[in-house]
Amino acid sequence: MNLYEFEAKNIFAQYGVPIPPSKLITRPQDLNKIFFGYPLTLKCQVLTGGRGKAGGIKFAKSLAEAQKIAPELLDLEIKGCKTQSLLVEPKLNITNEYYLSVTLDRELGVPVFIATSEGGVEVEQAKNVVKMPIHFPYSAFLTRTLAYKIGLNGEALNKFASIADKLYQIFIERDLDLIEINPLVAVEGNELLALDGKIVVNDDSLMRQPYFAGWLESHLVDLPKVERLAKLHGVNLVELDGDIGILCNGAGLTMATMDMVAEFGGKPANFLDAGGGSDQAKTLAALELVNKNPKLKVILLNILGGITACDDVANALVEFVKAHSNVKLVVRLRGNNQEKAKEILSHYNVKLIPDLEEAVKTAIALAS
Amino acid sequence: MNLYEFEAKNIFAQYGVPIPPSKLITRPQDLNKIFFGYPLTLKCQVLTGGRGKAGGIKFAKSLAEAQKIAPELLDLEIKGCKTQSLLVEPKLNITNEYYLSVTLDRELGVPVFIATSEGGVEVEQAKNVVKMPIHFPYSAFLTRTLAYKIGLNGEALNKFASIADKLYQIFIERDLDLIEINPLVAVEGNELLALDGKIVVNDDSLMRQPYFAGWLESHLVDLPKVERLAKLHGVNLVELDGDIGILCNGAGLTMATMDMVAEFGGKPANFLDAGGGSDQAKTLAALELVNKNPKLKVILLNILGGITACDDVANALVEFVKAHSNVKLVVRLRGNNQEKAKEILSHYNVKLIPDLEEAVKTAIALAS
Amino acid sequence: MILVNKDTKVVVQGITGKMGQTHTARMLEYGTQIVAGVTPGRGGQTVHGVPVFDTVAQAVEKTNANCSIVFVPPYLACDAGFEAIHVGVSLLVVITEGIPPNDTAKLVNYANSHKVTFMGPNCPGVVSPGHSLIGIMPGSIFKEGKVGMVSKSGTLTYEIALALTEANLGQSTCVGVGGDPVKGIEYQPVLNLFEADPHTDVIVLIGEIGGNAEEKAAQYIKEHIKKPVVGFIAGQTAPPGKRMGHAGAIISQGSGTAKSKIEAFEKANIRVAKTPGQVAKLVSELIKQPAVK
Amino acid sequence: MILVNKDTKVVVQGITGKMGQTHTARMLEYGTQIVAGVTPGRGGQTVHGVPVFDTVAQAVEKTNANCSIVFVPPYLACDAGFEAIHVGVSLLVVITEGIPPNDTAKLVNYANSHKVTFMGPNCPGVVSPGHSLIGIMPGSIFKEGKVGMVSKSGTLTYEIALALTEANLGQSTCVGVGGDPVKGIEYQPVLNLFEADPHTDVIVLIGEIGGNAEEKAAQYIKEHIKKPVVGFIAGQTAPPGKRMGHAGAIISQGSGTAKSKIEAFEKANIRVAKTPGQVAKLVSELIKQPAVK
Repeated sequence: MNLYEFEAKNIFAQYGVPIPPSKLITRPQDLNKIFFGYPLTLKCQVLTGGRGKAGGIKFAKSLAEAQKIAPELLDLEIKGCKTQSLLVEPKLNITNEYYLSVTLDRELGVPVFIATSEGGVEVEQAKNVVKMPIHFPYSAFLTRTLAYKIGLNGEALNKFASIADKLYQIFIERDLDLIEINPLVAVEGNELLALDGKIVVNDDSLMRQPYFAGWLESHLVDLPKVERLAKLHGVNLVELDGDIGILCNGAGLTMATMDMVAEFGGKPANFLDAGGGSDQAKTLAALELVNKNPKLKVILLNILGGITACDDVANALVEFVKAHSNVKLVVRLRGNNQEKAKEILSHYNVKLIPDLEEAVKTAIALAS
Repeated sequence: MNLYEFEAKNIFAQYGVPIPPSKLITRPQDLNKIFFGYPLTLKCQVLTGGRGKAGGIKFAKSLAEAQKIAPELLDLEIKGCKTQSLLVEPKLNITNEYYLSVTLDRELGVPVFIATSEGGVEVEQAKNVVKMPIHFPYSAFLTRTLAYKIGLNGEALNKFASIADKLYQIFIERDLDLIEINPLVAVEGNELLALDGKIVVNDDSLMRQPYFAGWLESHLVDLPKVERLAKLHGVNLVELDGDIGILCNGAGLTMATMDMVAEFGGKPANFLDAGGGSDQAKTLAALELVNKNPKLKVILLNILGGITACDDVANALVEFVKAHSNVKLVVRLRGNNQEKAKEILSHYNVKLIPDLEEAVKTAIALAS
Repeated sequence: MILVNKDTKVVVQGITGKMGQTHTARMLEYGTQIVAGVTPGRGGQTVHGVPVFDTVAQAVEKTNANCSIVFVPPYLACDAGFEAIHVGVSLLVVITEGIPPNDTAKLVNYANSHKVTFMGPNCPGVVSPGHSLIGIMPGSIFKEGKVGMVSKSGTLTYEIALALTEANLGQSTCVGVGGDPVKGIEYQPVLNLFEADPHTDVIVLIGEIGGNAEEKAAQYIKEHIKKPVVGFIAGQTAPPGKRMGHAGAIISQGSGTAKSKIEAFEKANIRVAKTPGQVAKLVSELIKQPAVK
Repeated sequence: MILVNKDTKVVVQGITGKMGQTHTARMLEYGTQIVAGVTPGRGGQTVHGVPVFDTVAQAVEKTNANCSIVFVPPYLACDAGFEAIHVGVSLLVVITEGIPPNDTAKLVNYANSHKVTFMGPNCPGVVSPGHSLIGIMPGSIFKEGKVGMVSKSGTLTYEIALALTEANLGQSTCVGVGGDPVKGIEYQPVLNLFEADPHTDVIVLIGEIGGNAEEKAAQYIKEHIKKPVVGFIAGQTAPPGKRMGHAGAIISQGSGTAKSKIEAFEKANIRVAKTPGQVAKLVSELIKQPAVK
């Protein structure tokens, strides 16, 4: 779950990571109640990167100018994400910019600090990036070594290290995938401030993080509506451009089925992994989700039951067929209880094709 | 720092350790506002053990009886500790009693769980006590093994384990020396509740525990007044029965000096370890503390300067002598800057005896 | 045959849950030695005749179990794993999906420091067909034989194993390492075991988009594995930046693509199948040849 | 001579603080090789001519320091110790008093897992008279010689060392293990080092009330130490239940008394001195005899 900049900064503040003064507004007239002085920075609150390049950050020299800019920004849509609100901050006199983040490194299997003294750009494009694995048990000295390695000294070293230490605490305590400050800026007077903030909360951890309880639905705004619905149903759906709806269990088999559709000349309408152990209700919900796609011509259902019981799937299919008799279905159903499933479906007009390649080819034929 | 039962239970509640409903009262008329039903338990809130044996826990069958008992309990002094307030709870129907604590084991160098299925008695007198070291990294399964080892099974095992897990979290997060539930009781319906609670906060950790900020002074009520004053001054003072005031630097040397006084027939009035690196102000404060003892006949000051600078001590002595010209002083002062100290004291009537044995004997002679 | 055999004695953690009960029955039916179950507070019960204990320590003490399979819910799985490792099992298989990655990282660290083989999480387990099945794989699709399989994906493993079985190509052992980004055992140690296993003639390596484990495995195969390897990569049509089911299956910032993995396989002389069905064909070609590379 | 000698190269953590500066000057004056100091944010400065670095890693890289002495405040000391251990010093001496015991427990665990000798906390350090002093002991009271000393108490060590020196009995090495209840190095490893040290003829063991380290040391001496040992225990007149200065010096529930320790010493044929001054007399008797027991 991605957080908005202002939400990330609220968490920064709770942990003592210095942030600039700021105010969140949703209407231009709220600008009258901001007394930071001018120039001001106005920033679109959107759940996507590349906001600056897309014109989502503007400066205003006066209230009049701010009131002119604010409505434009509030209307701005960036990469399909609507602006929800604006974060207004004084424009700072920046003397230096840094990048700092903590994320879990999948290759090393441990969290890592990533830092560079070139902030404000995409870290992938920066040189002299320092990546420092955080082995267990953690101790704060690591953050000072990090600060030293990106070339800091004096009070800046201690301030940077202290911020890095706090980011790590947040990362662990809040179960994050990523916490990032880009840029972390040094301003006149040598203070360090998090000018922008990004937090990605680990989706699997949401249920044990009471702080984020109820946040998920309002933070899926960047997803297409059907993917959002799927996420709330606990199934993995990715929308694609084609016309053959794909519903499988297991990520690998779903991808492989998708790949086969393409290999034999068809176009997948979606990736839908109903997950292992899908019961009747979940399978039905998944069928309904696939069916929402207006381009859909046929649904290819490929279930190889490991945890999943084929009879549960068959029952879901029966319900679906009763409600949508016009939808073309190609079904391949094997594994646990496959005979029961066959029995159940024998009373309905659902064609079972046990061979995957044949099933894929049949679906393509039905779609064209 | 010892906490009162009600304070320990407040912390239990914050961490989800089940406690009985309770109300703290300081005046008998507050009983009118308690609606738990009768019988009630009334418990003196004192910072000492052995409360039950001393008559500090009473039961009342009615409001009238409670109102008769409350004033008596509020006047009760147990082992020199005045009752501060009463904790009032419903009297529970107890089906079983357990003991459970977490403390740091100095021999093993790690925290340990201590538990037994004989609660309510002093754990030192119980049989079948299970002591389980908590090695790093901790994981909660240990608490289930603990519960199993004291003979629990079924839901009781899980409930006990969950409480043990929470005690460990409190122990670590609050920097405790001891957290203890005695007794932990099973009641009708098989719930487990902490019927009594004891928490000792580690004194060296108080400054990093904002929760306890400002608590220290009000929690030293069980100490003699001079020891309390000493603790607030950061010096280690223990009052004794004799007439020779002892002021040294370093715990070992102070104890050895005390032992020598006894060995040669004198009686120490106190143990005062001014600590390493005592400066002039701290040494003067220490002298004033020793001088508060009404039985005092002579002060034996024995400083062997390691961190402590002898000239700082000498300057403190000068100030003290100016204010208390009648106090007999025997001074042994060696180590860093001892020549400077000699020089400073040469202008005053302070006798320096470089040999420890001679100094001790001189002090004894002056006291008799 | 690697990792598990007829002598492997298994304790099922979370045996009284729905998943635990179901798969205990299936594993017993397969012939796996399920000697104990653990559910705290349920000690003294039985599940399909298997005695249930309150702690793994008891279970191991009473039954000499040397392997644990974990079905407990995501937020309790890390602790369950710690318990099994602490008590001294030599193989830990974690089926549970949705464990927070910080927990997995802790568990990996703990398993490594205790020299325990930790498989998973979010994996289908391991089967040595005809001998022992420790996991949630449907036993009927496997057949004893000479093909060693290692895979990130459960259902794709079943698909390919089924194709092999139908082509009369049995399997020595099939290992599902799981699809999480942070995990216990990865391809390399399994490859080493297959290389040393006299019952394995051909290795099938099944990968998917995300991370660079396949690239690293390919490099390792090139340098250290003499037995022939057939590879398959799922996700050639996956769009970038989208998580494809598995937490680890995501192409981020251009890395972790199927293309990169297939190229790495080809450079390492690994035969790459285009469809699951083709894996069986390639294996059958290789198994007829003498096993040189 | 054990643990430290003329070749020991020391980095002072917290060198720019009051304690750090004062004792750096004294150690330099004594002839100790103080090669570097560390205070984060003060890199590039010097203290009494010693270069200051921001991190221990830098200090060790530039100066090959192999020992660290820690003067940083109590709540930062654990992290400072971790830093030194992580970087790979072989001896860590923590002078700081008032470190929370949970922090010390963590540090002990980390030092053990890295095979680092950790002395302290709340200790006076170690001196090999005439060679190297790493700590806060007043150098002038020591003299090179044949007596090895190990003690929980700083000032009591000075008192006894002074008596020895005045009796013309020099010391090989004096080790202050510190008075905290949880600590790094305890008596036993120091006794082993003295036993093996050709420069040590007699061992002086100074204990105090609290815990059972002296009883354990006595048992160990009885079984493994051939060199003669003189013991002293402080706190014979201490009342029970009161913390006597040191966090560890407390008689609780009847255990940790001076009586118990003295009896253990006597059982192990350790000569027990009644006053600090008597230690010198006993040592002088033993040192004249051939060193058999």
